[in-house]
Amino acid sequence: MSESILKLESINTYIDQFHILQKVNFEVKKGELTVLLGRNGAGKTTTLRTIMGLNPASAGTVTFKGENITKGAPYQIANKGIGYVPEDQGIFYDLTVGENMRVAMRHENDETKERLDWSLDLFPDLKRFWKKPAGQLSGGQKQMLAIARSFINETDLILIDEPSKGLAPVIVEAVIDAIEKIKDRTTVVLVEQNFSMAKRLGEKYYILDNGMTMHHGNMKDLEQNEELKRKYLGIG
Amino acid sequence: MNSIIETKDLTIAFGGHVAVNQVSVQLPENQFTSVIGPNGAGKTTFFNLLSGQLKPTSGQVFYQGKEITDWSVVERTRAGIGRSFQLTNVFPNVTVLENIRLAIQSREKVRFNLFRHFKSYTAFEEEAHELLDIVLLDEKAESLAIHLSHGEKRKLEIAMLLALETKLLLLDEPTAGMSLEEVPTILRVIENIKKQEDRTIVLIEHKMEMVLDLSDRMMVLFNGELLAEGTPEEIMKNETVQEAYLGGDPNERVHT
Amino acid sequence: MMLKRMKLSTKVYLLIGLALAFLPFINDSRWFMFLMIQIFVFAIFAMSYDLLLGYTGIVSFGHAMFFGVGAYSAAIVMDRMEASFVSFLLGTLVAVLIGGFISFLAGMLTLKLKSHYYAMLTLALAGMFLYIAERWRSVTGGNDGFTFRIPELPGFLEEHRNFVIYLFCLLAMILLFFGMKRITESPLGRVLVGIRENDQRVESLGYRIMPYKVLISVISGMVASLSGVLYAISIRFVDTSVFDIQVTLDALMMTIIGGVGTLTGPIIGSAIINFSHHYLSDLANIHWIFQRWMILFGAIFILAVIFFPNGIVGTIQNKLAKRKTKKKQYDTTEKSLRKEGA
Amino acid sequence: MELIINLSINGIATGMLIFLIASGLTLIFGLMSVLNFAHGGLFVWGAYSGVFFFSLTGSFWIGILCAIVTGLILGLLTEVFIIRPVYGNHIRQILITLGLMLVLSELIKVVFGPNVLPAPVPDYLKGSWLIGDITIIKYRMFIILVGALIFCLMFFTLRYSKIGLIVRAGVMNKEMVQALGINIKKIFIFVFMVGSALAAFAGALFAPSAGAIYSELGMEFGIYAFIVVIIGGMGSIPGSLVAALLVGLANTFTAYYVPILSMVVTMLLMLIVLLFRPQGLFNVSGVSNK
Repeated sequence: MSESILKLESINTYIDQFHILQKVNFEVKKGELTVLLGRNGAGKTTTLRTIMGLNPASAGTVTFKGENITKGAPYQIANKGIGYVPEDQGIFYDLTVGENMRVAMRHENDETKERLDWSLDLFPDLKRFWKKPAGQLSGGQKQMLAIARSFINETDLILIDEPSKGLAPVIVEAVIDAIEKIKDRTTVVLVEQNFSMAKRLGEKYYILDNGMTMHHGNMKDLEQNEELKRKYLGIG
Repeated sequence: MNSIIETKDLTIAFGGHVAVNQVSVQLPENQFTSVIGPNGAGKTTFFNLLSGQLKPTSGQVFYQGKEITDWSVVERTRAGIGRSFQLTNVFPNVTVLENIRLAIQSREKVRFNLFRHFKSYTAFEEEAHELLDIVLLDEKAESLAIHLSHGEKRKLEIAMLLALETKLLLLDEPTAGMSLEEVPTILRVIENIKKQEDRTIVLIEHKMEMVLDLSDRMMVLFNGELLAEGTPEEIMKNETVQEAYLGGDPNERVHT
Repeated sequence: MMLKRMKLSTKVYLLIGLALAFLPFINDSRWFMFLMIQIFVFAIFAMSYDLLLGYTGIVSFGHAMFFGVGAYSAAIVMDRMEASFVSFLLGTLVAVLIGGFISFLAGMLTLKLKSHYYAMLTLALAGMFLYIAERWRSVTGGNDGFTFRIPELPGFLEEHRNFVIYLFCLLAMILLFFGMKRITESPLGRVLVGIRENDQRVESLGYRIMPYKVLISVISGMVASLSGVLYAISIRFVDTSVFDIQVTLDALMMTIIGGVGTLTGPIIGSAIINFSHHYLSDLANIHWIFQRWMILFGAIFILAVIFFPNGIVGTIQNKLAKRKTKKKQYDTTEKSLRKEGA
Repeated sequence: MELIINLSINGIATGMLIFLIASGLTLIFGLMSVLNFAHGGLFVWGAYSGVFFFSLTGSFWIGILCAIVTGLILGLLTEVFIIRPVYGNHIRQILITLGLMLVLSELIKVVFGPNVLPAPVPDYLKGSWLIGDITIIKYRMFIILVGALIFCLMFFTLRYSKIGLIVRAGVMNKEMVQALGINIKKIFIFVFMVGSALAAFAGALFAPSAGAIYSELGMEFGIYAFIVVIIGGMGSIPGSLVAALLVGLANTFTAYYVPILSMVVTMLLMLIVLLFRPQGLFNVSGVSNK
């Protein structure tokens, strides 16, 4: 059994007066790629935002590397080593690709440079368009920039929200390849609606429905379980 | 069949990003057309170009044969183009009833009267209540709109659009973010509008079953371009669409 | 009967108006009458401000210019002509026309832009009027200002001139209050509230925004000019201080402290501010800090914007609304009550 | 010809002073979308503390330094207590900062007394050079130089430095900047403090050129700064510079040729711009006016 890197215990989150997360339990083991599944509005994005401190939990605890980060400010949480790729990618449109990366760099030292080189090898497009305003990139390139940016600093965990959303299948393939490489370096949590992608990448899964954790286990078991898939994911 | 709205090479770019690219399409009168496409394909931007929220970089828009490219939102609304918004867009600090009453007041062209009391137009209020009944929102009539849930705001959006009684109704994802129990209400409302005479509906929607069920025609946008247009059968058979939008094996896609 | 058809609130307002009319019989000291007249005049001025800020969401920082234009036009016309009833009417007419014209101009130029443009343009315009008033000495008397005579009243009334002016200003306030209240409750007034809440949506319902904004700013400018006329008449003197930014600030504070979007709020605000002006200046003999009472006001104003944005009347209305909600079982809310209660 | 050159130099100097005031306003509006009507108040506080510490220590530079410190402190207090509750709401910002303006200009009278305060030029900047018939007043030259320097500093910092990048990114997407590990609150305080310090700095430089200062200056020059920001295009620093120079030159020339128009000409400039180019000369697309 590998050690737990992130743990959410009976997390409750409200947005305005709406009770979005209701006692969500969620655990990520170091080095494993965990996929969060569920319908639209099930609370997947909110779970990631709660981890990042963007929608702080009103009850429950979030533990990261043994440390309680429930009440941390987003920037503190990020500095503890969590990278985040939001649903809308959070690209700074008017800045160039290079400037987008520079904003994210906490230090400009050899290690960062190594990480940067590594990700530029992974996404050669970013190198090509280094001086281009990020707003002019294609959807897939934006996604790549967002992912590369999220682990430019020393990062132990990356949260990626629906990377395949709105991308053409060919590009989705490229994103899958990239995430596969990234997961060798860090632990990844993926929110994904595209089940074929989730299936290919995921080792563990969690299913959310109506803001509650309904099920979790090994991805391989879920593939066989037609009933679960039909009930919570609407496929089969 | 006459087309109610027509676009010619409609294009809009934001900075370097081309959101809608050379879209030429004719939407037939009194038909139900759905616009589908992945997020970021330019569907809402396309709507904004039709309803006048945005002006195209190039290309033209025609409504009932007349060019309306330079018309303002107000002129288009008055001519009969109504729309609902994806991000709910109501009057927050007034009552739900008042939201709709304002729409009816506009339709009845009571615009600059500043001597009569607004309550003396009792018919407006009655009609507003009726519309709220239709979308199952009447019990909230006296609440401030800001206090509605997301789904309720969506219903209010639709009731406001109904109140305008426009020929053309542009519905931008009317059921997004609604709880599952609320969706059938909206579906029923949309089906009812469809039955009415002289109503053309254009719908942006992600729920495929819903789209296939309701639509007479479909258009697929992808990366700002019109990928295909035709009857639902034609679209489902279209290979380009299959590949680009539905992404391989349709059984493996999570329908939400 | 008329009385039966009247709403409870209307009856209450009329009753208070009537009570105010009899107030001078209790206290007819000069300064008290003067203070009350000031309250009425500034209440009118602040209500005209509330039409913009509270009902349409337009911030004007140059409201003083309408006040000043009103005061100067009336004063100049009456000074140049014989002090007669005709010159008074003419002065008022000129004041209202100029006030309306300026607000039309400012509105056409900036109301299609975001709120701060109008605020800045009016601030700058008001600065320009102050400058002109200071420099154009042949007409305005510069910084020293000038006194003028107002028409004499027939016989018996002339002996109680202050009382007549008191009643006249009170009557003006009551009439203008009901007039503006009707505007805010008219179909047009409801569109204004729509513009305040979400101007883009108003457009997609088929209302053009600009005519509404311009119209209400013209109405507001005209009413503000009227209050300037009344002000000039009540003190029979005019100087450049009528254009001072302080005048605008007073209207702003009265509206915010009393309650934006209520019309009754500005009246209460006017009473509070005028009373405090009076008593705090008196206290200056005790300690010099009271000469700088504007600091205190500024601080209260800032706190009000942060913690008390609905003002006195708005907060009371919210409280009443909440109580009513409990009765009604479903969540009726704050400002919805406005249209019934107020 | 000499007259025109003289007038032009005066105009540019005036314009540079206005630019210095407006630059802080532009910075705060352009980057944080905050409308600070108390900006003139910070300006006048800078003027007073500059003059006060100059006369106290005898050093002009210590005066300037103290003015900047005053600006930083007032900026910090303003951001934390006044602006923070009203981020994102323009109407409340306008109202609350106008209230602050009132408090700041009245407090001047409490701290420094209600009378006009003489403001001398330091000895080494007194006097002028004579080149042919052209008189170049040293202090005006000094202001032009400082203005140009500040412009370059601001322009390049925003464009190329990391902090500039972060600030620009923060304006586009505040949440994402935080999720990248940056404390945006700190950054915003910093920007606000710099903007306020610029206003105070402008005040300290302005005082000697005017010769005397009084508390109402804040309102007067606050209006100028706003007009310049409107003409230049809200949030554009090059726009502010161009607009400020335009206003400065127009003012100087009309003051010489048609004195009665000198106040009105600034207004006219603004009206013309609003009429034909309401978004200003150099509008920054990100923070447009509609």
